[in-house]
Amino acid sequence: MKKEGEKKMGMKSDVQLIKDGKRIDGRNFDELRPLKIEAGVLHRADGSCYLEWGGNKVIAAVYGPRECFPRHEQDPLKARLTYRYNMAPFSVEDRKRPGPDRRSIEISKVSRQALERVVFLEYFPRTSIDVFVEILQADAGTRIAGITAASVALADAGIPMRGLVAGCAAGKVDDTVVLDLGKEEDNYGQADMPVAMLAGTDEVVLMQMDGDFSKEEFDQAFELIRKGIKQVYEEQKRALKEKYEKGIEGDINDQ
Amino acid sequence: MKKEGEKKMGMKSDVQLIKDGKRIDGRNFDELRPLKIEAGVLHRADGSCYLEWGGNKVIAAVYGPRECFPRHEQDPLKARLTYRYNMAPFSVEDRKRPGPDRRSIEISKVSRQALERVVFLEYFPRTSIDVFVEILQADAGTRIAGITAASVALADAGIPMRGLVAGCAAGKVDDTVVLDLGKEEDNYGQADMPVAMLAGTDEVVLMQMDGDFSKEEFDQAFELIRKGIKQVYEEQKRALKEKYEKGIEGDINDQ
Amino acid sequence: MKKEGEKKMGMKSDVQLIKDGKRIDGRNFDELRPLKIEAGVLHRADGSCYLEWGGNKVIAAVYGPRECFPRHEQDPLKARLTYRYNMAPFSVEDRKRPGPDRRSIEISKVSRQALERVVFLEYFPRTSIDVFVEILQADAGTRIAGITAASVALADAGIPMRGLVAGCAAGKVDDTVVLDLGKEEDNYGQADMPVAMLAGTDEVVLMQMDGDFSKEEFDQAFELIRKGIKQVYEEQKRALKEKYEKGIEGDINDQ
Amino acid sequence: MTNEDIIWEIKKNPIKALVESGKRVDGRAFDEHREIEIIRDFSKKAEGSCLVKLGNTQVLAGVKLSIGIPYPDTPAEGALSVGAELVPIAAPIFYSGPPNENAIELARVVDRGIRESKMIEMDKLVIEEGEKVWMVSVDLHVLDYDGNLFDASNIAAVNALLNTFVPKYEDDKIIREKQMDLPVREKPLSFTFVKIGAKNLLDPSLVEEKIKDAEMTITLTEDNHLCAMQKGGTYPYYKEDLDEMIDTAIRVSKNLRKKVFE
Amino acid sequence: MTNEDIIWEIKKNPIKALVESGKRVDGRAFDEHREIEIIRDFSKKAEGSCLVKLGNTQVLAGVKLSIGIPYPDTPAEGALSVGAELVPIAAPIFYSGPPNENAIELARVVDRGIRESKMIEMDKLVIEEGEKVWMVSVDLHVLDYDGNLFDASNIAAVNALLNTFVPKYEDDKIIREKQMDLPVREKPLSFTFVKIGAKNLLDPSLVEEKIKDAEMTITLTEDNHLCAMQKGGTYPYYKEDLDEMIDTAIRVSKNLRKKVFE
Amino acid sequence: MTNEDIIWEIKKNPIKALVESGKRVDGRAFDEHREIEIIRDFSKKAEGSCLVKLGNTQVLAGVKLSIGIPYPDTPAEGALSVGAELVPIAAPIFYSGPPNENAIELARVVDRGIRESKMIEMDKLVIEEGEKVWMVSVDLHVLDYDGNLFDASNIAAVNALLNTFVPKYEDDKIIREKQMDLPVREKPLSFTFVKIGAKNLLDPSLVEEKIKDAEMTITLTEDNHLCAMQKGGTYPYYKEDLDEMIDTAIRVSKNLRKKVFE
Repeated sequence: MKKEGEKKMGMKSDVQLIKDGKRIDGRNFDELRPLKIEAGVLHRADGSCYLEWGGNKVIAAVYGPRECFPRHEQDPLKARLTYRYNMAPFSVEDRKRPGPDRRSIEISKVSRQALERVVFLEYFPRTSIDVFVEILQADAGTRIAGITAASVALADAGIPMRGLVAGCAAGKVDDTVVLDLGKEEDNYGQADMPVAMLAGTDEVVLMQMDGDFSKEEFDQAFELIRKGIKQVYEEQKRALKEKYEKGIEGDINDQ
Repeated sequence: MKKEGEKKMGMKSDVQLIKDGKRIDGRNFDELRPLKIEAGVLHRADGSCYLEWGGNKVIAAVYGPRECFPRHEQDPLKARLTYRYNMAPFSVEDRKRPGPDRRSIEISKVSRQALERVVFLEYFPRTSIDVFVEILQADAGTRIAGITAASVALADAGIPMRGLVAGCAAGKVDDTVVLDLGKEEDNYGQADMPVAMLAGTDEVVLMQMDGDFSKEEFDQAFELIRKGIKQVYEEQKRALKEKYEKGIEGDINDQ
Repeated sequence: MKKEGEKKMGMKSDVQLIKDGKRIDGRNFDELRPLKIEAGVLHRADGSCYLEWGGNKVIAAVYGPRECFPRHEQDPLKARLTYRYNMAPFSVEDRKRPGPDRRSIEISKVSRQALERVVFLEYFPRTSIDVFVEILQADAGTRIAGITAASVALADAGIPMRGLVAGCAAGKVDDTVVLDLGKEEDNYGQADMPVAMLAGTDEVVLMQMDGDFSKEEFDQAFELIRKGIKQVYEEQKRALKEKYEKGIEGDINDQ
Repeated sequence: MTNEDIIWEIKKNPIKALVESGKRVDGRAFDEHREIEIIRDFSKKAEGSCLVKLGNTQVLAGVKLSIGIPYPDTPAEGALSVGAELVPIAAPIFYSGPPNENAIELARVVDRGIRESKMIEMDKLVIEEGEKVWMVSVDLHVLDYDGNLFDASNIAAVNALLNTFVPKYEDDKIIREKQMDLPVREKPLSFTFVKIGAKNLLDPSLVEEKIKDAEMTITLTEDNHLCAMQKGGTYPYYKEDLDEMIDTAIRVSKNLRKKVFE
Repeated sequence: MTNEDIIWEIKKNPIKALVESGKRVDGRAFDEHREIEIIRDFSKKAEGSCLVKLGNTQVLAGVKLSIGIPYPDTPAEGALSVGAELVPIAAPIFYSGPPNENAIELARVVDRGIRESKMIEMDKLVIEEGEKVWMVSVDLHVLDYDGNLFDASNIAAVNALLNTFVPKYEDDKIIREKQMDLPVREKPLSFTFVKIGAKNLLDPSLVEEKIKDAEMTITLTEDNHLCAMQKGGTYPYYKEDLDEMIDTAIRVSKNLRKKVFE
Repeated sequence: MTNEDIIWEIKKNPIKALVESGKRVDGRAFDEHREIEIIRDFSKKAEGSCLVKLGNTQVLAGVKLSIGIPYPDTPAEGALSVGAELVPIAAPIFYSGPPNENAIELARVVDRGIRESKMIEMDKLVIEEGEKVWMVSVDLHVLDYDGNLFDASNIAAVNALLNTFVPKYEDDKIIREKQMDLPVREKPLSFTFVKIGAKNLLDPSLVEEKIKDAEMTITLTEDNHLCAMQKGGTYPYYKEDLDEMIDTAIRVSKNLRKKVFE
């Protein structure tokens, strides 16, 4: 479990996560970790995105719309969307064996479902649109970092979408609801709820939760997330704008 | 080996398996363990059967005739028959890892072969008839319990057959040939011979043996099995009759 | 690593590999280990070869040109060539788990590439030519023994080729460049360079090297190999000639 | 499978219309479960087991205990693992092979409910700190699939754990006789809804799952706190959906607990 | 493969007619083996090995010994495992990949003969009771497949074990020099028949296997007791078939033992 | 993929003609590398890491240290393993799945350079002789594939090892703080050439790799000895080719070492 990058909320510990109204890393309760997004960082991929969020380093790439293999998975009415969340072996404390584990298969599934109605798949029947997310350095919140980067990579690839998907988590530490858990808060906290929304709308497209929330805490957490996602969305837009201002370079000669 | 549910006949032991002309569980030499069969126990399957035999609990399901995947396994002259014997992880003393092991692959093969000339496969060219046997609680004799249940499930699915296949084993404990070994007899006995026949005929369709039998002991064992199979067949017929007397209910609205 | 049959050149050791101008097994620096080749040793295969080289025992078989599975690997312009190098579990000191490991996958790749331009693949479009090499007893130099045998098996199968591929290695022990390392020289030596050439030409079709060679030592080693390959080629030709003098027997009735 | 997909496509619109008008195909209210049958201690070879029938859906959960080394960061705790097999007897669309993403998600959602509610007193499963602890393996065997595997599996797994015994351990050997009951302190209970159009339906049947827009599983502790949530499906939820589902789950939980755990 | 199937279908009827008239394609009597050649100690890296040629069929068996932990229920015994690879050099229908059901059945039937006859004195393979025992691994490498792999493999495996040495074990290390011969007390010998029409033919060639209705392998101990049986194929056997085959096996066993084990 | 193959086929002849005339598509000399950028210590969770950009090719190498048992024949040495994943973000032709022959070859050639040059002082990685040693795992994560993965990976791996720290090991636990630098004594550097027609081109770009006839990787130690070679491709090399490539590698190595290791 632990080796799969599993977290276990609510481990007993003497770690004091909140002190003098500040969190262990000095943040306010409603404050995101530093977030930096860059679009178009890879040469071969049709679209790509590099994202740093707290201690997370994530790269997302999109290939497609392209021919769909194996053939029997072709859909005559729409494109197939695939999503692969993958951790580099050296992205975590104890080396992770390469290849998909149960945790990454689950994350890939919920992330794919979050994007399936957002991308206009019906524009590209019989093709495949393939999203790959590589976690190069993992802190807490990699699935949210991944889908946030994936969404920018899809835009960078010119895939038409109803909007950008942006994610953020909130959790509970020392009985306090806070935004965007850091690694220690994740290890020793009481609850975590990763959410992704179609940015600019009220649509929740990804939602998981574990730990312990009363209904009131859930409501608080949701409200924090809503605000957090607004900031994430601004950074996504900034990254895409920067990319397009730089202009599209050199892609014509690539095969 | 042991972990595959392997038995090893003839382990040295101080266990006295026969005392005062009775076996360790009080049975006579030619007596079956209690057997109970019920047909039509599952909603989705085309045919099904639940069977309890001594400490065995087995469920069999049949799907088909249905489309045959992968396509290149289609036979233009007859249906493909598949058979999958599978043990639930908690069906044995030490948890069994899920998925096929060498033992279950061998059992699936000999069981499939036992059914291949019994089912009128030529009536359903290009289709597949798929038999699945799940061992939910394993005592001795699961392969025989499985094929006995599978045969009822095939009948319950309305698949035309030359007859029912019924199985029974005989073995040797404390130098005595006895019918239908129980778990302790299997662990500490000297021989075991599982056999399945086309019930009501003299046709042996499945036969394996291990341990130590002289030719005379083999003959005795075979004779015991022949009588045992008659009783098993009666219970199979009773179960099917009961199912059809109850009438066919509600299947029309199922997809 | 070691379990994959990996060698590690240059292990510190007190083993003296050269004494009085002779090698540990009594050979001269430019002397091959005993080599014996026999063609046509298998009944079912289209072509086959058995080879003993020092302590190596190798059997190679060729099937094809035959139908190419899976279909999507068919090439409309030429035959597909496959090459499978495989070690029997009991061919090495510590039992090797059956199935391909990383080492054998790499060897299979470089061996296949060595043969791809030598076989006239374009004569047999859409088919497959499959080469299988089984190492039954492994000393040093199995990959070279394998491709040397494979080449004879291809000829025995009547597959048209630009020539025979013959291999030989040279290495460095006790700071001396020598031909065709034996097992102890391989274990405790300083460098090893396996090479295969299109026999009778200057064309190098397989080349690997590890350990430590100055450019001068490399040149010496290459020169030794060139001479060694000439001898290997003579034995290949002798084996094929012997086979054809015996005549083609009995193959007509085989399916 | 294409044929099956076409059938669902055809059934979709009339059923959606029915739901829109406030009704379900089988006549249930939106917050009503199908009939539930609980058969405890089904498999005698398991340390604990339970067969649950939820309508026509049948899931058998079995618990085995074995000895293992604790995780380095929890040297004074036992370990839990949950696995699920969608064995091919349960539905025509289940094929043999390693667990696919659906089986993995099922196992992990059930696992999270048990783990995050702190159901099992893991610190009481230590034989020798840092060296030897009990490993609790829950295996979900899906026998008949007629919708809502999440809740049927949750109920089966929790009930199986409630009747699990810890075997004796003597001279480095497990003796499969009861040493004590598995120490538990909580009973997590999950509630799965599908969204069809604007409606959220509790305990979906197969047909409702097949035409669903979205799906949500909410797991509650005995004091009605949330301990696990999982969104499925591709359509979005709004905050009002979430509030409605959580409120419904809290409202019906008391009665359901009585039905399934007593 | 379809092409191959068609060829067998065409060959089937004339061969069946021949068999019906009491003859075999290669002129043998029904209870007659093909030529057997036994090459012991073929692979020097193995602790024991044997190459068997049975007609054109060739099987190489190799034995390796390693150190392992005994099974908990047999703390005072060594362990045996038998594996088979139908490597693709042996026939056009063998492909690379994990062992399929045929390879697994072959290994398990050979294993049962060795295990159930109690050939190996397992209690003499203990280094430290409950802790360290010798594990005997027999690997069957099928080189050329022209029918009757069961018997060729049985003979190869048993002969390999008969010339196997147990290495020295010093300072927790295996030294591959002879400490003693592998302790054996029995020589199981298998007899495989195919049924074609009403006839049972011993030691089937490839063509006979291809058109067979049913198949039976009978393994006998030195005192002609049965220690393993395995039915194959899809047609039934009658009691008379079983009697005939067992009698034949017992009748020819003495001569065959001389040929293959001496 | 067929479409892609056709594109390469069409591009092939004009590029070959260009090369024949002494020129490369991107204007480089035959012995000239593309631009190289080295970003050390990229992944903070790794004990050592390095991202290398070689033209548009990007490879990230990460090093993790763990505790293991030494190989029986080297009880007083640590262990090294190198793995490579051609993750599908890097090229349209890379698919998810276990490492294929190209990924395996890449890892093994990089491994040989490190191992055979004796880069790492393995005898300094022993915690308890024969019992506990450090295992050094180098993982190559290919992010963008525009040709010459061998050299980009070699440079990334060697640089990652050069900035790797050995963690503390206290009370049977790894504490991920620096105990010492990984002890290294050598810096192997590889040089990959493709042969197009009669020319050998250093540091091939993707397009040059796609139309190559043959390929050679030569790894040199700091004193310009050969420590590893690997031929690829299906066309032959002549001795003159080998001499030319080795000479070129030796000639440019000093400058390249400065660029990538300082």
